[in-house]
Amino acid sequence: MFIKDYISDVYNGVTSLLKGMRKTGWYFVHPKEIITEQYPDNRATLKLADRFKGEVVMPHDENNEHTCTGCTACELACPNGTIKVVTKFETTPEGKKKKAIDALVYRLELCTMCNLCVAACPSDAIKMAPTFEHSVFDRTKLTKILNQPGSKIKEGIE
Amino acid sequence: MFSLEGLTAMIQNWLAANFNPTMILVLQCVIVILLAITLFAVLGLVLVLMERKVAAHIQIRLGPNRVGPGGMFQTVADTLKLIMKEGLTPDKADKLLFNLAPFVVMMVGMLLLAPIAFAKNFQIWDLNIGVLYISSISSLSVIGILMAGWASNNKYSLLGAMRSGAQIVSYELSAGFAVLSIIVFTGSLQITDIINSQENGWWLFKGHIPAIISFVIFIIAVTAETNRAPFDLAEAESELTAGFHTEYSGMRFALFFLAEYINIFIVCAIGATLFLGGWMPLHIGHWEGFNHLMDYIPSSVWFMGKTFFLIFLIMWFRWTFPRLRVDQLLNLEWKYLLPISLFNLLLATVIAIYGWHF
Amino acid sequence: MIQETEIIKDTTHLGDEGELVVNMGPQHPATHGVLHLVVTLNGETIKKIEPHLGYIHRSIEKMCESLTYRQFIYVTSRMDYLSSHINNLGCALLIEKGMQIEVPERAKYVRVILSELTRIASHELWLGAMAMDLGAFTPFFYAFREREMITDIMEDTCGARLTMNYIVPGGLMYDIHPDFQKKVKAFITQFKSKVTEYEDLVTNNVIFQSRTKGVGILSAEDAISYGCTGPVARASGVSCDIRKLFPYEVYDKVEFDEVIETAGDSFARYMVRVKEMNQSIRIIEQLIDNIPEGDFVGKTKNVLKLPKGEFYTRVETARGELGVYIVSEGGTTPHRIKFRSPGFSNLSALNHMAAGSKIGDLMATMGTLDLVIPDIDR
Amino acid sequence: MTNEAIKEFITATLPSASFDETGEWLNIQIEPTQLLTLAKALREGETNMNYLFCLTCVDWKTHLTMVYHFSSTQHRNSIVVKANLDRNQPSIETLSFIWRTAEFHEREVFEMFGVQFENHPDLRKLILEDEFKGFPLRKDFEDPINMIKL
Repeated sequence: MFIKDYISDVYNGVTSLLKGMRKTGWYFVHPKEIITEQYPDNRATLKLADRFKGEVVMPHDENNEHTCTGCTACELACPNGTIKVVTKFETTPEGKKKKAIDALVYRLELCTMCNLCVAACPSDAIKMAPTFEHSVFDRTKLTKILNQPGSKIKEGIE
Repeated sequence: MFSLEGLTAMIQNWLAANFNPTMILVLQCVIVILLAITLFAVLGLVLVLMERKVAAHIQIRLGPNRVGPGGMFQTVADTLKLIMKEGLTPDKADKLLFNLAPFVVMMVGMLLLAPIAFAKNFQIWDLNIGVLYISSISSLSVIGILMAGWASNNKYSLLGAMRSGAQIVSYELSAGFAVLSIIVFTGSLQITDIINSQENGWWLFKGHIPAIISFVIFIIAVTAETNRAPFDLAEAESELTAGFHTEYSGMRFALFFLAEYINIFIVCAIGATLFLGGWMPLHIGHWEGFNHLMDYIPSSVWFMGKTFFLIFLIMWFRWTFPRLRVDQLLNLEWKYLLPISLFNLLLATVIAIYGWHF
Repeated sequence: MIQETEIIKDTTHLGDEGELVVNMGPQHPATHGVLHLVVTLNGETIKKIEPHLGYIHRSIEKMCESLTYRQFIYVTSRMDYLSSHINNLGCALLIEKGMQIEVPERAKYVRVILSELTRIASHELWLGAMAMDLGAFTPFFYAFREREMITDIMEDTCGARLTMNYIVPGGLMYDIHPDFQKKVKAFITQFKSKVTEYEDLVTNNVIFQSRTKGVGILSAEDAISYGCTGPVARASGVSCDIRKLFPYEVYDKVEFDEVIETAGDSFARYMVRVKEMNQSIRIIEQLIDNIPEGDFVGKTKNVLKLPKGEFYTRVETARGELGVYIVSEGGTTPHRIKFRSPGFSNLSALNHMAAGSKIGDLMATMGTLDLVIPDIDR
Repeated sequence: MTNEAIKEFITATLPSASFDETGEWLNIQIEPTQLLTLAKALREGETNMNYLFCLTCVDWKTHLTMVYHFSSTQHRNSIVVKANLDRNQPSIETLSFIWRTAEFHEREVFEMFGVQFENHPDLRKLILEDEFKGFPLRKDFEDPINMIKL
């Protein structure tokens, strides 16, 4: 009885090991199963999901116009103080004073990509862009001003 | 037909024609040493790359593929990096032993090269107790590992070294018994005799069940002796960080790393010699045509092919199995492998006495 | 003034005669993070394990006291980063409970599906990491291949792979991706075809079984006393699945079994998690075709103010019961917030489970506890 | 077990305990000195509260409140026990002998709020470094370097 158990122990053990080896061996001879992505080489084909939260950007149209009213909703919504809205007062041709943004300062190094600012924005002025190659050699380069120089607010956005 | 035999004869003739006997001996030694060191370097580069590629393909990855075509020069780059790194010696370490240990481990590998027949009549030293020499020298490697573990003044290293000591000493036994069952068939300890006895078939096929069992035991035992997974308890990455070579860096670490691969090569070469006929081509009974065809393949290719097949097998183990626990490791040896190999030796002896083998 | 507590410092004492005190971590391959264990050894045998925590303590509880109820949810993703979605869900549920916000059915369905996907992803990572702790490197890559499909689904729908922040009080941040159902189904097919691989490589492997069976045994009484939850407690035969006991969202509408093993050893914990993955697949299969149409977010006020009082929610993360306890004074920020993290309680049982076993067993025990250090430290 | 039954049971052991049922679960307010008596009764009595699932402390600026969440794996009902502590000399009996999980949670509360747990087997800092001064989760804790005010 003891001998029988002993032999069946050895047999079961060895077969279980061989099963595992068959599996790994199968993968060894099937190079098609390889899933490695050769990252810097596949930049052309690499496409991230549209919704990927990479950084906050402010879309501008062809007339260099954005839709940010400078309401600071994003600044209030941000948990980390990533966004700072600097406003100024512009005089419209009619002579009315109007609040507009001077600069929307965005500090990428503080951002956690939580999307709360985008959700809070009433005029869809900012959105998340699917970029991810953010590394720079100088930390100050991570502080960005989102509105382009000379840009102004689109007509009809209050 | 390309043959290393002709090459050695040519060098021998040239030396005999130009120098006196003492000088010939000195020059021969120099040539052998140079060849051995070159072999070490090349083997290290090739085997490390092979391991990484095998691992990668098993793990559905590509493996090194940046340096050179297909990552061919990856290990060269690694070696350069290791040479340039600073070799740190920990405070309060036993400096002498700490520095000596990697060389002891390397030296064992070098000594073991002596009796291995790389091709037909291509051998450093065909001594008449070849197998005995191998098994006695190979057990010396434990000294180097113990030295490294003790001298590092690190608790992980010490634990690793102690594990390794227990492991190598126990697995020497079953490796020895596995070898012994082939010695029983051949009746000689000389490597040349053992290879020549396999002219009409390898011992793995000729020796019936005992040869197969002892082959399996041999492979398990040498995997354990070279501290390879699933028996890599001396290093046991997830338990002891890096085991006995935790404190080593730079070139000293590289020597340990190299020694590991050299040891694998050597034990696989011994396995190939004993069980798979060394450089002897595959001969099947009386199939004259087939045997002639096989003879056409150079003997060195046969030897390397068999050795690398065994190396691949050991790598395959490593990337498939989990690691054993230290008490299970010793249980496996003393409760399973040793009784089986003792019984197997008895069986082999009976078969050899009655001449039942082919 | 408060008297500073005298801390007894005993740095010279490094174990008794014949004892070896080893610092495992904070940098150690098996602790999967910065866990520091002071292990007292006698040869290979462990006599005592003493965890030292706090290497990545960010004081999330203090941080949340200054964040509004909308803002603090994202911080909880960083606690147990492997089940960040479920953490977010726990916080959102609490706010919804406290403010009586109606959540649309569609949001509930999607939340549950994503929770279960998160659970599978977490268990896949654990499976690979645990096999790696025991020295088998290969299953890690196979497990990650399936996990990658889940993270791709997350990326499509939530916009991030690990710290999603997809849940807002009242529903979801935005609607699911049009390809969501198709991709989830593709994942289910792939997962089912690859399950046998884990069986061949890990579950049935004789070395793996001998390494885990009878190792790190935790009895049912001890599991309850130590506050263990999740797969750790269920492997000891304690029924503690919050999804079954106190169903939230749509867990009361789906059929699934609470996986319970009785052995209480590492292998039982392993089996519980592997079977749980199958149960999660079962839940997803029931829900994926029936996601109702409609809004993905309910009507909420712009500024959330939790009424004065105390609130507690419990959700089942991949590691066990996550309790969120908020004391509110009626303002926009919580007065006190406490996260009862599953890993913290599970870790406290480690000394009890591993003392007396070998160093190798510690890896099996620790591996099956499935510790995520940020979850413990918070 | 209904809340009424638990109330009756607790009143039998501890007549001075006051109850509050406005929240999700039954709240029991007790004096810190009575904690051990109540805890033992809850654990060993018919309530069989064998699972302490949350142990924490709340700083009310005037006093500290220890909050214990108990549950029973048999009856599946939960209760909350609260005890107010003096803010200058906070001290309460440990529960780590009854529920083992309390050991770690109490150590956490000890370093975060400075509550002394009497008879605790190993009351040392668990998360913070040994030299750390102050109790971070108290409301008046200030750290000019690491705390950033937005």
